[in-house]
Amino acid sequence: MKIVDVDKLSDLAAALAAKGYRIVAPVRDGDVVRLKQWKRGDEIDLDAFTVNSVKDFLMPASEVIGRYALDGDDFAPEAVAAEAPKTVVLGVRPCDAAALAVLDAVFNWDYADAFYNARRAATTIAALACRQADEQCFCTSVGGAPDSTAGADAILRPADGGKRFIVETLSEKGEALVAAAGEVVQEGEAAADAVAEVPVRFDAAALAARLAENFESPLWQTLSLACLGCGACAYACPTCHCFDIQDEGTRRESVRLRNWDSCGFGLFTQHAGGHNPRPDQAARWRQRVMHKFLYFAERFGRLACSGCGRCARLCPAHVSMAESCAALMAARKAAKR
Amino acid sequence: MNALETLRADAARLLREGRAKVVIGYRTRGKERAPVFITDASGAGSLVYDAACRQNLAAYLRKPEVRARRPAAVVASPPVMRSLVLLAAESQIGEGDVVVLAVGPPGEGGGEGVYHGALTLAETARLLKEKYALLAPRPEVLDRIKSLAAMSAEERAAFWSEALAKCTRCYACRAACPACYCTVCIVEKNVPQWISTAARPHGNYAWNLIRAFHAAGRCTGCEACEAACPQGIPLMLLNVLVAEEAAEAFGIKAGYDLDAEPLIGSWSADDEEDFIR
Amino acid sequence: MSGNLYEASVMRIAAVREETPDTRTLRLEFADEAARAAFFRAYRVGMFGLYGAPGAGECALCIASPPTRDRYVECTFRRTGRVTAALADREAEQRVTLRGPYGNAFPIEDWRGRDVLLVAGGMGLAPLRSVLWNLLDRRKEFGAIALAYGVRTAADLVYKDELAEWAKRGDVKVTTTVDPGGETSEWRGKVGLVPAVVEETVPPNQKGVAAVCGPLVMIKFAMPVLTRLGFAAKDIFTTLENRMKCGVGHCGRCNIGGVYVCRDGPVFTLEQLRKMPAGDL
Amino acid sequence: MSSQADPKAREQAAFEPRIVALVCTWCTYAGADLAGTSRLRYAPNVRIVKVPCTGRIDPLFVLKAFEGGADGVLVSGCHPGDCHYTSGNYHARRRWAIFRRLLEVTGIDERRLFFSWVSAAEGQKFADLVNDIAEKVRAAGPFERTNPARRRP
Repeated sequence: MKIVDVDKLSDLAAALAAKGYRIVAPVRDGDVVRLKQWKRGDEIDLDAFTVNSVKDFLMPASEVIGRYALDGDDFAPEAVAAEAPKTVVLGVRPCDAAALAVLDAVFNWDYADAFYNARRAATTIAALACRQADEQCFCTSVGGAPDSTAGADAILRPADGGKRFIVETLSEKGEALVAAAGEVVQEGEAAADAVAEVPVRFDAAALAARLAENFESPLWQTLSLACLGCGACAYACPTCHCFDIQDEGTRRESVRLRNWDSCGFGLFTQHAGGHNPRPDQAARWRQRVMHKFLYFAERFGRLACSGCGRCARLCPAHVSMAESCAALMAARKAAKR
Repeated sequence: MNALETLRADAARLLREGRAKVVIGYRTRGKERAPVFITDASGAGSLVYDAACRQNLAAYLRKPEVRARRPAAVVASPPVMRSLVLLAAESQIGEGDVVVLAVGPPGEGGGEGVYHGALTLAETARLLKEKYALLAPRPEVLDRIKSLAAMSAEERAAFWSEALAKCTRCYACRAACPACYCTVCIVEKNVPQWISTAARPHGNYAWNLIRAFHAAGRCTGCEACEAACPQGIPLMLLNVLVAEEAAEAFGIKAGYDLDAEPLIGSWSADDEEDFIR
Repeated sequence: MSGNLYEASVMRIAAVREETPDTRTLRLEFADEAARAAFFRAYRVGMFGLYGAPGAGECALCIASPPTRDRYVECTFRRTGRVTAALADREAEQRVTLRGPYGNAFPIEDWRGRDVLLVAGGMGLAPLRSVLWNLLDRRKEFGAIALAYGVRTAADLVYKDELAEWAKRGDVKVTTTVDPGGETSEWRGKVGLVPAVVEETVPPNQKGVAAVCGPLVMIKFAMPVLTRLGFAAKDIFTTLENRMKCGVGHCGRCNIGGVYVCRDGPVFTLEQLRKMPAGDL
Repeated sequence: MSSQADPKAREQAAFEPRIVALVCTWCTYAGADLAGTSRLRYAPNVRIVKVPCTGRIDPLFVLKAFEGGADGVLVSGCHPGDCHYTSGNYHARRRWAIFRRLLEVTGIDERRLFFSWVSAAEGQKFADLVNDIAEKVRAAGPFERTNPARRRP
């Protein structure tokens, strides 16, 4: 088997960088750990949960999708190409890797998004099986697992009590990656560590059925009372893909930008005429839950949630998707009795 | 009864007697302290208060769903009390809309904390002036501001370039802040679009600076925005900088006086002008 | 790899018509013949477009001209926000952009041989005008055609010349109405809300199809009237306009329940509408 | 290294500062007008934006100027007590006392940001002020492209 020592992570990154990969890895940044472009000297931290997901590198928070030279009211379109450097993302949690299938489906739903696809094609996902989970993790409730290989091109499995990783390739991209790593990845033997235990918080299939009949439930008011209506959950979410398109620039040049947006914001659905189909936070929270567990599943045959728990971890009001789902299930039981 | 038990008993009594339609407090969820909205006296036992309670619950008073449930009783530490006094001074809430379940800062009075009772806004303002007049920003924040001041302009620009590059424009800071109660925020106005909504440097800069400016003389130092920021941006550096200027140059400390005039929006003929030629 | 789906066609404004003080119709011609041909290969009546004024942005609007008039595209809009203001500020010979056509269409091929009732309110005439011209351009294929059109006040009428032209033709029955209080001394049409006027003027036992477009509240009140007049739920159509950005199902904001207005719509039958959660409309 | 070869030095030598002056119509604009009609010479680097009153100058205006690449910004209006609207300049004064701290801490300091009172009679003061500001901004150099306030293409 192929193994890499835990203290060789920086060497691994350096070896891949030397082969032309842009390296993205979890790096400590003040009080948080984030996936960011690795540079020599950055210490890779594979233990903490990153505040951002791999989404940031496939569908960035803001990107140019159009460009126009302006001259008074007149304009001349200019060609825009996606920036898609050959990239490897190291240490992607299985939940984040699994979430890529959601983005793949949306951005190729009959209309192919050239920007997303170019980056996706140029990106190799080197996943990391989880040895630890926290109380917000719920991948096992949505069909995932802490050692799932879904969406990954290669996976690192912690071994020998965290001293090294077993490297398993899962695709051609993964094989190319290991080949590029050269001697840092070696043949050897190691005993895989136990993977994290993530308790199942709810039954997703039962939840979908429950949601289908509870659009009008008063629970939405209760569950959304704490929600303050920001976009922290959606922006941290590896599957949330809603966006806004805005033009901005000077009198001479304008760029058309695709910016992240969130169904939690009141303006998200506000019509030009003043009507808002989702006038309160209850309607917005309902949309968020419904979209992830019912609407998306109906349309694309998979859940739009990978159970990473970032939404709950980062919510300023401690609203938890898993808690909401569990509450919806509990309410059904109560109603039956 | 200890402080927490008294707080719970008061919350239950307010609900029972109809003096509050909802009690907004904190509950335990694992290591976290999540907000809880209690409408039945039997639920008061879930209330907790400790150092892990970082959210400013006064922010909920702008939510239409919560406004519909007034009078609301709010568990409030001194910075939150200041937010409530600020909201009253700015006519966002009135006496009778809110019952203040006033708790001392975590750790005050030994391990179990101090509970000052269910207070009116006037009593809250009095308590703040009598007992918590000297609330100050954390020394670490003041130290970092000092070290920024010692840097060159280029170094300061570089510091904020890096810090603000992390902003994703999720507006968690705005959502967590009780003073951010505008129904339409300046960043949402697009004719003209003054502040770019894109998570790119100049828009992030304008957004964060203008938010700090709009909180000038209004920020009560609760740190909820910084705690809310998923990206760990040191927002309190900007807020404290402004608050210190407001205090030193104009003698204004937000959230102590129910009749306070706003810092921006009032003036005096003697205001400093040594920077004007 | 395919191209950038956000690349839009450049359109020349061939003509501008002031409908009301704040509503305009732009006639747009393709700068590129291949783009024109591709557009009209795809375009069926009911689909929408994303009209753009670079520097201000794009907005989703219906296509107010029919596929039978395949040299140009028309759009009618009220000056409301940043993009519509920028579009409204442009004059003939200046340029804008267009993406599309997107969405589904009215199944007018299935309407052949049947009577058609169009019910429009205010700006809602724009998509139905497109339908009406499409039917009139192929007049022999359809049964009796009627249009009931209501506006708040007489000053809010759009397509005034065309309303007169249709009234004169004799092969389409046109009824106009204004909300009570909206009439002027010269007003010759009805006075009353559109649903009431439809109930009063359309005979019962309808076997044809109806298409309704206008403010949500008008749609809501028109539906039971049409049902009472005998139209089947699968034969009552409407076209919805939710807030949209991308037009192709990616941006995620036009959902009503699990329905994507941009992909599953904008044209829906009453039968489909009934299955949507009312609280999301 | 000769100054010819050093691109930074070359840029500095060719550098003509762009300064945005946000002025009130009643005092400073009239003062600038007087400077002009009096044929006083002053640096041509200033672009004047006239507003009804300094009280109308939102900090966003200043950010917009820097965003667009201004190398310096001047805010100027009526002397205290002279405001056409009684108190607009008093409101402005307080606003700037606070906002300049935020600009300062983010790297835009008194080398690029200026405040003044110039009355309708002070044509000479306006000319001298602009000349002085132009020199200061020239010394500060081009507004750094890396500054977070500045729009990137």
